[in-house]
Amino acid sequence: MKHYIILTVILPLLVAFLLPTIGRFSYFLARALPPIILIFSIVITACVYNNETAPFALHIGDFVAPQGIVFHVDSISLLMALSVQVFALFLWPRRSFKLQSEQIVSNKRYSLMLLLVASANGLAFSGDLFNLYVFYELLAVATFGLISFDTNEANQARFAAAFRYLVISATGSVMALLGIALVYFLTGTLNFAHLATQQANLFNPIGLSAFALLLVGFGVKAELFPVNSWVPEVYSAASKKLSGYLAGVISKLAVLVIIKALLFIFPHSEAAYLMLGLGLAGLLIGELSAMRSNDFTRMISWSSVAQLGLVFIAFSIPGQAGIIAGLAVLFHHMFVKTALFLIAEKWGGRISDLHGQGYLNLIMSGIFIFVALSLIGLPPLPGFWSKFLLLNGLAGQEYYFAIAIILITTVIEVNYLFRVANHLFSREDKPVLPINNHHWFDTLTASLIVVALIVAVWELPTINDQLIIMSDQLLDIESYVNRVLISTENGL
Amino acid sequence: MYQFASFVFLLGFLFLISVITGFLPLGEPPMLVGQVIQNNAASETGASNFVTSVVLGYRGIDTLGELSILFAAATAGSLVLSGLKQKSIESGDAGFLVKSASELFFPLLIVVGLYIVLHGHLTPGGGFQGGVILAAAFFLPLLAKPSKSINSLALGLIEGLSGAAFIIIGLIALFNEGAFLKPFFENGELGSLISSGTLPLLYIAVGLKVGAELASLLNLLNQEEVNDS
Amino acid sequence: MIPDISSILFSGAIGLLVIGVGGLLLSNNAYRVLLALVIAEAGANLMLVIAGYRWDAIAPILTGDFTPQPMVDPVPQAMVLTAIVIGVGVQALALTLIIRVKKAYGTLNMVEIKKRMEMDFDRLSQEANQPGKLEDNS
Amino acid sequence: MNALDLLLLTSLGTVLFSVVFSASLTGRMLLTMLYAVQTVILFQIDAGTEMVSSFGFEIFNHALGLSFNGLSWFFALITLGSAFFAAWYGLNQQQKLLHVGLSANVFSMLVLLSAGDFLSLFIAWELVSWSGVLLMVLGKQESLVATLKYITYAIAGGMAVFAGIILIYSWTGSLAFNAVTENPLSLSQYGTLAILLIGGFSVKMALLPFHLWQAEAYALTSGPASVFLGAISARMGLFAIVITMMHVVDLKTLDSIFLIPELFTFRDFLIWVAALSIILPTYTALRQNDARLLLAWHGIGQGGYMMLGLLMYDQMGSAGGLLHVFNYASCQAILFMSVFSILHRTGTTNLNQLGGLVARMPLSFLAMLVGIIGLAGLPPMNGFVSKWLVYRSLLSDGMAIVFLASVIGTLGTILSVYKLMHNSFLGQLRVEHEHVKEAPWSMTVPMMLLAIIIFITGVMPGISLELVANAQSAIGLTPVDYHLGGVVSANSAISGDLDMIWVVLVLFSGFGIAAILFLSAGKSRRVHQLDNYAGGHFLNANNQYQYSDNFYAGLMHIIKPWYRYSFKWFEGAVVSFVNLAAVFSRSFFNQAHMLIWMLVVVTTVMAVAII
Repeated sequence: MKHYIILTVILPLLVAFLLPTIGRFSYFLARALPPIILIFSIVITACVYNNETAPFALHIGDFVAPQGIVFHVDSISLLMALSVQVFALFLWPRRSFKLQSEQIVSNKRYSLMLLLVASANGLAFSGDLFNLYVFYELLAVATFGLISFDTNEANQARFAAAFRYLVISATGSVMALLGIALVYFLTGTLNFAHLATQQANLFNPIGLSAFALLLVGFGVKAELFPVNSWVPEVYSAASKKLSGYLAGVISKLAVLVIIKALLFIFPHSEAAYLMLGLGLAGLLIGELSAMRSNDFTRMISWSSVAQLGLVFIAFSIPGQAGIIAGLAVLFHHMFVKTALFLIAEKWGGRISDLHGQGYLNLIMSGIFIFVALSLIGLPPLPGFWSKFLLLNGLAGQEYYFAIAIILITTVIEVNYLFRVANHLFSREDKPVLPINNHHWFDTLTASLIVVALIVAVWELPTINDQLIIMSDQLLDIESYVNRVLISTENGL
Repeated sequence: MYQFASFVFLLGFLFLISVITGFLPLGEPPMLVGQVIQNNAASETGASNFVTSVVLGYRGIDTLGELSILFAAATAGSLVLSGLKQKSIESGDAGFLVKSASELFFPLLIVVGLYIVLHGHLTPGGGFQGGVILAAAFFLPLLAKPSKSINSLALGLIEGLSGAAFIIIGLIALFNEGAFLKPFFENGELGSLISSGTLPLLYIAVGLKVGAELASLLNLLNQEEVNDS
Repeated sequence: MIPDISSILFSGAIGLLVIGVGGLLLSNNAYRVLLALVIAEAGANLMLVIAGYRWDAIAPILTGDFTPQPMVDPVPQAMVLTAIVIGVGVQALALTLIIRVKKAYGTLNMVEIKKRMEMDFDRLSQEANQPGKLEDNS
Repeated sequence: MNALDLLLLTSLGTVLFSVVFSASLTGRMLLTMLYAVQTVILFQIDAGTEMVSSFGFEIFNHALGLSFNGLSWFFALITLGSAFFAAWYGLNQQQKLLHVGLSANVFSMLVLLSAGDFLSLFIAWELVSWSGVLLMVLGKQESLVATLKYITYAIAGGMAVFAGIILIYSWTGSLAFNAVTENPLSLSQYGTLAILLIGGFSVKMALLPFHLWQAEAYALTSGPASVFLGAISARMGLFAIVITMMHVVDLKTLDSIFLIPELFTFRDFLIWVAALSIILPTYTALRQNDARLLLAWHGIGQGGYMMLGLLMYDQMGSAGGLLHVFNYASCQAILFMSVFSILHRTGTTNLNQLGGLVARMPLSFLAMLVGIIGLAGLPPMNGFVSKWLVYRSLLSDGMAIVFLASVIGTLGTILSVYKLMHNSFLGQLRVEHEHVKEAPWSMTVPMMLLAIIIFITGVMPGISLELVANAQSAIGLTPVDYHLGGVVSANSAISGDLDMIWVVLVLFSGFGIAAILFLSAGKSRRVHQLDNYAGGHFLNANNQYQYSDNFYAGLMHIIKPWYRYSFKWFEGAVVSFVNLAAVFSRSFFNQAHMLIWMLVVVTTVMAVAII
């Protein structure tokens, strides 16, 4: 069973390769195959998750660890992969095309989506720095392609946005590559477990520089502060469901990569301070920009910048408190931001155009308000508990400055989110614009997210236990090293 | 102001990275992984070219990722350019020299490309390098006759099938040997053409894939260039 | 004074890197930005490949009678091979995007592109909720 | 399953009931009855002892519990009473959100009142803040704007409280109410907690720098909602401040934190904040021309008295402060009811467009008369008793200046309630209001009941003082020494007993003499209300002789230099600052070149690393 987890990466790749060819013969098959593959991967992941064998190390090609590439499968990576696949299934592009030329193009889009899912799964599992880089680049390229797809020819901005994103992302990759080179210079290895044994070599200015390079490199997708200027552009230009997927799920995988780098390459306070500072800057700049936004999509994109800043702040807290808080904020944001972008699917334009919509579409505006309340952190919704854990961790480290900024930006967040609510339920005597209702499947997905948030309130103790297990696994570097490096030598 | 700041930080970057590289142990790499590979690769993979054994054996999944990136780039590129209208082609053919050179070199390039692909596990070279040469071979006629274009259906077929072949070889290993991309077949005699298990097969797939991807990318840009004029 | 091999190698890598980054920062033309990116990537790749460099060693290929000799580290070479191909893919995609941007806006000036893009966003934002909107592309 | 559990469950059931059934009149009647049922259940709880609910849950290793004591009981009674009267008053209101909001407010307030530790206090606090929104958005567009302002202020306060609670947890390792008392902190830590907690809670209370949101938010919504919000909502802040003073920083500690060394302590600061909160909003109320806003601004001013009484923290002062919560709630409720019944019948509350309604709406007039006497703090209504206690305490503590300030505040109250009364019920009737009828029974009956309560508790303050005494003993003070007619001063050095029964007897004998004189003169003649003349001229109904625009012009001219909108200016400055910061942060995303920041970070880290 263990080895089959790799199918979650391989099968989407296989289908993606074949899909354009299949699509020429049968459009129906091309549309049906990807969801089937996704469901199949979900089943595999869920089985492995339930089998209690995790955490384990998977040596690809049975090559012994530091030489070969290792997939390290633990609860957090399984959960990440599961959310990647489940969210992909729910946010799957569903529009069907009549013209054959359009069908060919849309098949390519399915194929890119599958590549995105495969690379995201790879990012979740991989235990090798350069392998992560490869998957990260695959993710980036697939993203560029997906952004550029739009049947609305008036939307020419998508190319400019994709190009600007590509420049930032590729420059980030150069930086990350440089960081990898520095790490390799110092240690001669790229396997995380092996790096963890070599940490003495890395605890020097070069190691910190390498970490900084990796941080800005992998931080591009994670919407880290100085490399996040692509966020509002891309999310405005791309389809809203794709934006929701990128902001909600994909950015979290980049965060996971950075966390791995932090834990295995440079687990020292300097790196944590760097992440704290950049996270705070991202939080401030995101919330402040969102406050002045007149456009719904841009507003929630900036809010996502801010939330990712919050995630970085959380992970910068040393020790278990930080990991738990970070995971809590991360998973909460995953759900909330996806729901917000689903709402933006139809309401993505100017906020002032939304006046009175709330009376027409009570379900979606109710979902908006609920999700906004959770994002703000109204107790007892999950957002509050994630914020509570975060602030507790910060107070434990006496980062009072960070606490102050987080709380102040919460007030700003309330202001702009409820400005939208005011427009939705506006009582001005203006005609309400006849905006189409959301597709029933989007409404269903958003409602499911709301249900998930409510269930999370009831299941808080269970979630807390799971978070503790995950953080234990993440922090227990010694057994990680044993699993990756030693077990195979004995076992095989 | 912006340019001044850029210069200052560039200079700082230059200085600091020079200082950092000054500390680096050039010429005496730690060789933690490298040494082990040098000791074991010949017996474990049977390839005399250790780079090949790393590319296809130890780090095979990297190569798969890389193929996927090329595929993704080609797909994304065609998505980007898909909305443009195809104009009629006006520009004429290239001159006599280019035309005859392309006809002359086409078979040569094919042969060289295939040779490099097939000997990837023995000599410097391999699927990537050979694939590029193969792509160049198919691109030369395009240079000579811009009005022509490569059959994209066939390209797509090669793209898909060669990529799938790579994965399927890996999957066979998964189901037979229990690990994805684990080399199977006999390692054979070190240094001979038919040796080192599945690596040559993988390299053929890689070569075809790279060649097809690059050809389709060039094809894409070529069509565009023609339309642009 | 003859510079030793290490300073030549390093200054090559650093030079490419800094020239590339400088071009990224200072050039205002989208195509030049792309070229600068290529240069910077070359610098990073060179840096990676010299991470495995070893004095008095041969290429990591067994030849002749297969006797073990000091060889350079094969791992960075394999990785650079991968990284180069990745770079090629990204650059090709960037070229197609540049073509489309040029088609759309008629310019390659980065400042101009940004300006036009923001104008487009404003227009899209206004049109998004108006009646008669095109069918969504999800 | 004790009485407290039953109370909370019933309250939750009321919320569910209101969600399902509030559309029909019968449903709304049953809903009103449910508040009465809750009150009955409340009386099953012994106010003198602490009752712990069997509900409670554990989360992240914190046990959250709910419990009730005398203080909670006192506030719960006012909450349920206000809700009962508001629901009755709103029987004819079709808006479903009103009834859902009302029940949700009651439930969240009951949870807040029974909070057993800091975490549940904060959770309930946020719930109260957000359920307040449900009641505030019921008016026109302007109410939405006011609500946005409210929620921004409220969350700012809530976040300060959150910070305080997080600090308590990180300093003491516990979230129980006894965390701080068992692990004494340093003086600076006490100071931080005092600023965060008292500052945060006082936003709800609308103490001075944070008062700008309240009037619009409370006044511009629908009538029953205004009644409930005005009566009790802001007082949750007072409850939480009392909790803070009881469990975190007591007054003695506050008195030892010097803001100006040896001269001015934190407590002095709070006393002055309370005093200014009496004066400034009251005189702002005087300037209002909308009856609803006038009343709502008063609510802010009256909060100052309660705060002032509590800050005395002696037997009399705190009794006065707490009793004023009860008295003020009844007065404010009846006043809002009266004003909203005018709105219901005439469609306006603009004081410049009203007048002479006394003959048309006599019961509403009576209600307002009782209300303004109570609000102004004059005998024989209950407002007098509580204000008397506060004054008494201020004087015996030798705080003459603060006393003066509160008297100035009372003067402003009298002036402005007279303006309210004069411009709405007295004076010339406007033609368009000639056929106005009295408000429906569903509105007048609760008004009359409240008037009776105000009068009874005014004449016999012992009834309400019993509750206050329970609350006082619950927060660790010596309860006030009361009897049916008033209080007995514990400190015999200053004679200062109060017996309202005697006061009322004297007062009514005075009224009786006046009535005898009036009737014996016998010269009154009844004329039609529109039959007016002034200065020897007959006036027809279209000529306005009554001046209500620019009321108190002379006084306004005097106080205007003192009132320069400084708080509005401050609020505007904060908003401008945030906007400026927003523009700056937007400019980050507007760059054509974005890569330099990446280089800046990398270079800086390298430089720092190497150095």
